[in-house]
Formats: sequence, C-alpha cells, structure tokens
Amino acid sequence: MINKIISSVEVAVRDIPSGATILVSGFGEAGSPVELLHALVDLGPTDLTIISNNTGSGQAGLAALIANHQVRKVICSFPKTSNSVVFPELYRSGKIELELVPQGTLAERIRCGGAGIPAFYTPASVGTPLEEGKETRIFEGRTYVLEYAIRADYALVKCRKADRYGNLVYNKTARNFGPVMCTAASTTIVQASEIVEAGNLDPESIVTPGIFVNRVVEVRNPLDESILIAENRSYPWQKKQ
Amino acid sequence: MINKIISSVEVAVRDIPSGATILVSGFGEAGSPVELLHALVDLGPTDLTIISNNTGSGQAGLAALIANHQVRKVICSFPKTSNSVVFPELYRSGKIELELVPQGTLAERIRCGGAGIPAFYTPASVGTPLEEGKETRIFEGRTYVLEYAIRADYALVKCRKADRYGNLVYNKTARNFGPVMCTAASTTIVQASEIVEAGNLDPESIVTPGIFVNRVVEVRNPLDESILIAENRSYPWQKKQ
Amino acid sequence: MAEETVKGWDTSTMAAMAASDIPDGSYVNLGIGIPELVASYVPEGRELVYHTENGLLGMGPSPAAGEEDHELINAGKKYVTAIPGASYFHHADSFAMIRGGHIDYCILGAFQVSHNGDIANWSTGEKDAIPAVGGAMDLVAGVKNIYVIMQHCTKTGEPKIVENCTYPLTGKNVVKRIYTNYAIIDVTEKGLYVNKLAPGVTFDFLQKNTGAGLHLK
Amino acid sequence: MAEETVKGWDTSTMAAMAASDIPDGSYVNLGIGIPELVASYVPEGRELVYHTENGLLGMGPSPAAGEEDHELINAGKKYVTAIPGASYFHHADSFAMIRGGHIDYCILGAFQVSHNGDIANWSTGEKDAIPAVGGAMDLVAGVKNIYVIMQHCTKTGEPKIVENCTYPLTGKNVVKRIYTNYAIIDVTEKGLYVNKLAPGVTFDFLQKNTGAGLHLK
Repeated sequence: MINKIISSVEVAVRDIPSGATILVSGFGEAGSPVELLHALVDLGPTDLTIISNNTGSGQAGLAALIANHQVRKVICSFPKTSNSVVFPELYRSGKIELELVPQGTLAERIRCGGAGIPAFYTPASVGTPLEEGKETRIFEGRTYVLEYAIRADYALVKCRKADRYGNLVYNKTARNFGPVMCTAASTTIVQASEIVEAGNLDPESIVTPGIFVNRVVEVRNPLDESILIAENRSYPWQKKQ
Repeated sequence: MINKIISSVEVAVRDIPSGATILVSGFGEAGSPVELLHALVDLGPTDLTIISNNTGSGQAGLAALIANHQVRKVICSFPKTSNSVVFPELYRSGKIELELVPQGTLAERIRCGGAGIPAFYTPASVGTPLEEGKETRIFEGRTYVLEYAIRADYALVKCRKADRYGNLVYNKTARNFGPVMCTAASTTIVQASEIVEAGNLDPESIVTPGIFVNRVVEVRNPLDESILIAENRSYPWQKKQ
Repeated sequence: MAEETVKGWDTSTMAAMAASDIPDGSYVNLGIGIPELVASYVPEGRELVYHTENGLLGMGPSPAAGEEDHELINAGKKYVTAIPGASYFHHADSFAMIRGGHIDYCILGAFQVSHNGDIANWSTGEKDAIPAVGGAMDLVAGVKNIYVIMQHCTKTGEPKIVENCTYPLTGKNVVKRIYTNYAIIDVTEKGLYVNKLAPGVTFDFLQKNTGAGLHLK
Repeated sequence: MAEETVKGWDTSTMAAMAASDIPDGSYVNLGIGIPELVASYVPEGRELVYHTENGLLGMGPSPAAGEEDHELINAGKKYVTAIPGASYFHHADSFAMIRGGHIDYCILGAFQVSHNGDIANWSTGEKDAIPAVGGAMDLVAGVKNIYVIMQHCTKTGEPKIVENCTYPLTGKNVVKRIYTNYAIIDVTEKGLYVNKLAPGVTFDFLQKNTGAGLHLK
C-alpha cells in the first residue's frame, strides 16, 4: 500500500544534506512550512540554496534558517518585506548570495522544471537590468528573454489537507508557490494541517496530485508566521521578549 | 454588474466569421461542446481552422462541422478514432489540411498561448518525422525541439457548471483540453450544463477563473457524443436510421 | 516661489479619476500605496474584478477588525477578503493571467516615468539597497493597460516624469497614462499629451515641473 | 518448419511478467491493447497508480455493465473508473506529469523496436494512412522507464525487433525492455540482452526471428 505519511517533521527532513538546493513555499507570511524549516534548523545542514519568493520574515521559519547561517544563496523575487531583518543584514555584509528573478518568471521557471521544459521565452525584464547577460529573441516583432527551468533537490511545502497518496489541497492565498514547487523537486516534503483518508478529498478539487509528493507529515495547528512576528519570537525558541 | 451569460448557443456563436481559428475542447467522446458546434453548423462560416485533439466522431458535433465542409485545416494529435469517418475521407481526397502535433506539445502550445509565452522547448518528437523542419537545441546534453504558442480567435468549450463571472468547473475526464483552451482565445465561449449563482462554486475548486471566459451559455442535458454515435445520428438532424 | 503653494489634486481625487477611467467589467491589478485607493472610488454601477498576483481573483475590501485571515492576503501582504465568485490559484497560473494579457488594467506607483512610457518603480539603484522586484516586471510586460499614479515631483521637488529614467527600469514603453497631483498625462507614440490639469496648475507650471516635453491635446 | 509450432508465452503471461517487474508504489501509464492487461496481473500486496493522459491519476478498472460514465474514459476512449484517492486535471498538467519525468513506467505496444531502443509505434508510414500520434511521442520522451509488450514477429513472420526501424519513429533510444511471446529482452548501452526465454524457445531460434544481434546475459 502506498503510504507517504511520515511520523514527524524531524524524520521528514533528516536526509537533507549540506549543499542541497531547496524550494520553500510561501508568499509573505502565508504558506511557509515553518515547522519543516525549524526541523531543518535543528538538523543543521549548511551551504543551502533556497528558492522562495521572499527571504522570510521576523526571526522564525525561513528567516531563522538564514539567521543560522545555513543558507549560501537565495533565489527569489522579493528579498525584503516590511518584517524582514535577517536577510538584509547578511546581504549587506556580503555573507549571502542573491539571484533576483521577476516573480512570474520565478513561478514559470519552477513550473517548467516540473514539466520537463528546459527553457522558455518571457517578455518580463526585457530592457531592464535583470535582462543583462541573458539571451533575447524576437517573436512577431516583440523581444523576449530566454529563461531556464529551475529544479531542486527538495521542496518544503505547506498545505491544508493531504492523504496517504500525497494528494494535497491548500488554503486561500497560502497556496501560492506550493503547487508548482511540489512538481520541481527530486524529493517533495509537505506539511499538512490535516491528513485525511484516501478518497476524502474531492478528485475534482485536488490541487496537487500525489504523483508530485514524496512525504507528507501532519502538523496540526501550524505556527502562524504573522503571529510569530507580532510576538517577536526567534527560533530556536527563546523566552518571549 | 458583470454578466457573461448568453441566452442561447445561436447568440453565443453568431459573430464567428469565416476564416476564424477555433479551439474546440474534448478528448474522444468526452468534453466536446456539441451544441455550440451545431450552432456553428447552422451559422455556416467556412474556411475555419480547428484546433482540437481529435477530428470528431460519428456524424455529429465536430464531425458534422467538418462534414459540412466548413473546415479548411485541423491542428490535432489524433485525427482518427474508432468512430471517426468524416475526416479520414476528406483527408484522403485532399479536401482538408492537417497539422499533426504530439498531444502534450499541443496542450503546452495552447497553455503558452494563454500564458504569454511565445515559445518553449520540449523533448517530444526529437528524432522523429514530426521534428522535421523545426529548430532544435541542446540543453544539458539532451536535444529539444522549439515549439511555438498557439492562440485562436475563439474557443468553444464544454463544462459542467459556470457562474455569471465565467468561473467554471468540469466533469471528470471531460475536463481535458477545456481549461487551457479557455486561456488561449480572444473570445472564449463556454456551454455549461448548469449555471449557478456567483459564490456557489467553491473558490478553492474553480478550475477556470472567469477572467479567461467571455460568454457562458447554459445547455442543460447536453447531447452525449457517445450516444449520438451509437444511434448513428447526423447533424443537421435526419431521421434515425 | 508661488509654485510651492500649488498642491493640485489630493491622492483621493487622483485615485477617483483613475477609477472613473476604468470601464465596467475590467480585470484590475492594483499596486501598493496610492493605487490601492482606486478600489474605493469605483463609480456606482460598475463592477471591477481585482486580481492579486499571490493567487486570488475577486479580491474584496479589507476585513473588519478581528476578521483577518492570515492566509488571505494581497500582494502587499495586507489582509483582504474574497468576494462571492472569487477563485484561488497557484503562482504559475496567476502569472499566466498577467503575462498572457488577461488583466485589463494595472495601476502602479513609480519612481520615474519617461517620455516614451518607460517605468522605473522597483529600485532606486542605491548602493546599499536590497534589490526586490516582485511581480512588477511581469505586470508591466503583460497587462494590457499600465497606468501610473504618483506625485508629480519627488519630496525634494525633482520631476518624476523625465526624458529618460535614471533609475533601473521595470519595463520599456509600457505606461499608457500617468495620474499625478498636477495632471493626467497620456503617453502616446507622439509623446506626452496633457489630458487634464489640476485646479491652479497651468501648462507652463506643469512643463516647468516635468523633465520631458509635454504637448497639449 | 518446426518453428511454426513455437508459440511461446500467451499475452496474459507476457502482461503478468511485465506486471511483476514494476515495483510497488509506481506511477504507471499503460498503452492501448496488450499493455492494458498488465493492470490485471499486479502481484498481491503491490499498489500501482495508473495515469491516463486525458486527465486522471488513479484510474481504476472497467466499470460494471450499466455503470459506464461517458465522461470517465481513458486515453483509449474506453470507460474506466476512478479509485478513492484519484484526481482529475487538465491536459497541460497531465503532460507535465509525463514530460517532467514523474511517471515511472509506461508500457506500450510497438510496430518495431531497434537494437538501441528506438521505437516506432504510431505510423506504418503507408501512403493512404491517416497519421495519428496522440501522446505517444510525449510518453516515450518523458516517462522514466519505457517497456514494450508485443508479439515477437508480425503476422507475416517478419521480425519486429530490428537493427534500425523502417517505420516512422516515435522516439529514439527510449525503450529499456521488451516483452514478446518469445523472450524478455533488455535494451542496454551494449546492445540487446536476452533476459528470459519462453518455454520451447532457444537462443538460436530467437536470433533467427530477430532483426538485430542478441546477447546472452
């Protein structure tokens, strides 16, 4: 019987080695797999490349991983948010590398990575500094940039419900990058707020079919990044300040 | 108030001119917009280019449109099915043009047409006759073919439920090409078995957001292509044989 | 100088004028800041559908206090609501809407707009700045009509409408109309045309505060 | 000739052998014809998930008579069912699964397979034939393991395993294993290796009926 359910976040991430490339879901403070990221902080691999829309907020979740000096490079579209403090500091001091990618290009590069398409053309960034060094080509009189697929060793994704096959549904705008990231990693690890029986999810409404998912771990009542920021919590946990 | 609901299939298709390029949903006998196609037979535009996975079955629906000599060219992956009779005859007598495209390439070309991507690379068809005349390129040691986006003047699509915004859900494997076709036409016309109030469709489960749809027409109890074939029905309707 | 007393329109009026220029039934993406105000001034009887690039079509107004859902936010990371008829989708689908030309209007803020519709709104190019582009380059490349709402001059009085942008570009030849506190200016193939002047603003005054040549309609 | 009496395995046995070679938990796409039989012979205790390219993962067996749903079919346009845990998706997503290397095994029929794993299974190249490729080229290009099940020879006794395919190709260097009524043959970088012979089939007999050089393991 196929059963992708893993007993804990620790077990789910324990084979992630130093040097790994990891897709991390989330946009702003919604959809980030905070518990999986904290398990990765506990595990301690270093020299990671993280692909995520942002660079984390506050001092928990992705920001904690970066603060813990485990991340060598970030590929993202928007590395600063009103609550991001960790990345800017490391970036300014030259301690972390940044590849800046327009958000739609980032999403499509990841989708292509999952869909077996090595490269595609997009009009985004033409004539801007982000076009520099990239190949361009004219189609029907308009200039486009050639962009390459992104694949990763792992994807860490948060969702709302999952079943033993790895079928997933998400919650509102916390869906964001999750579905495309699930498709583009050698090993996709998902934390779900609830694991349900196979057949419980409506087959017409499953957003991520299980074929894209390798491991599912239930994290009931997951930490809410917005609340962690409001409470100024840092991971590893310290006394509330 | 936004209201994309049209009173009848006749009104929904009446501006489709001769020479138009039209995407038609459906795979085998599931998901074809039979009533919209019959309205197009009644309307009578000619010299059409049809993009669809198949070329119709039996003597109704898409097959009736082809039999009525309204179609100049078909772009498809599988122009013959066990029940297709109309296309093969016209093709053998040189009366209809065919562009044969691998099925996944067809789906992706249409998706790219809707997603603003003019071209992409795929491994499908490399080293085969369908690669001939196409540009190839090597990425990481593997050869890929450059394929171009497909856009059309119209899309004719069948779905299960729709609302006034044009939000759609489909039924099982009748979904097939519908969602990508909705995105790639200047005017997307959809027949839905049921039109429901806005808000009735679960926002997490809408497959085609209304932004991709221009016109929705309710066709309750739509004709079933399988039954039409079994009953040997021809459109325009003749006595049952 | 007398000019210092010229205020022109307030941001609400700018937003209201932009709102009145968007036809009924349009699909609209609103940038962060003044553009967000546009949604509050849609003329009665019109229905616009708001897209937010983080995966929601049919975005509604801010929730009442205490009704915030941490997993229902807009691209500016603010709490929003969803109207009946809304839909959620993933990021690749969301940017297919943008890149594929399905969004009718995008109203953006800007640091600079040039005479030919180039826009710079993502980076001031400062040495120590953290570069962050988000979806801006996709939006200006993909949305059918790019409108800019911004103050006519910087806080230090420098023109923001210029011959050529000095800040890093977001996109080239994309802006169609500019709403400032001083005027509404259309970007055409023949140059910048003044569509409307704010009360107390003369053409000469406007030209003096603009870094590119203006034309009268 | 004595050879005429050699039947080798029947199609059920061929399908059962292929089924036993697919590991538990695999995602599998089955072609039309003999490959469809594979699903009936999966060893007890194993769970395979079937993909059909027209938009269903978790395809179940044929429905009982009278239970057919005209909108629930497979790529061969036959009525099927969906297992609990199945999901529906559109064609672009379905071929993302295929092209992206997410399907573990695809079992196909073929007109010809060459010594280096080229496969021809979509057209016999006849002048009057209607060319129809369907998803075959995407499947052979994208699925991790391409296995072929076919009769060893054509009805007129011609070898179907050949040095070079004479029919139009579906893909190059893609087939990993061939199940015929006479043998199981692995396609390796060093050539065709006989993995198993059917009862009554000798290596010499097999070689005589094969258009490309064979090796013994």
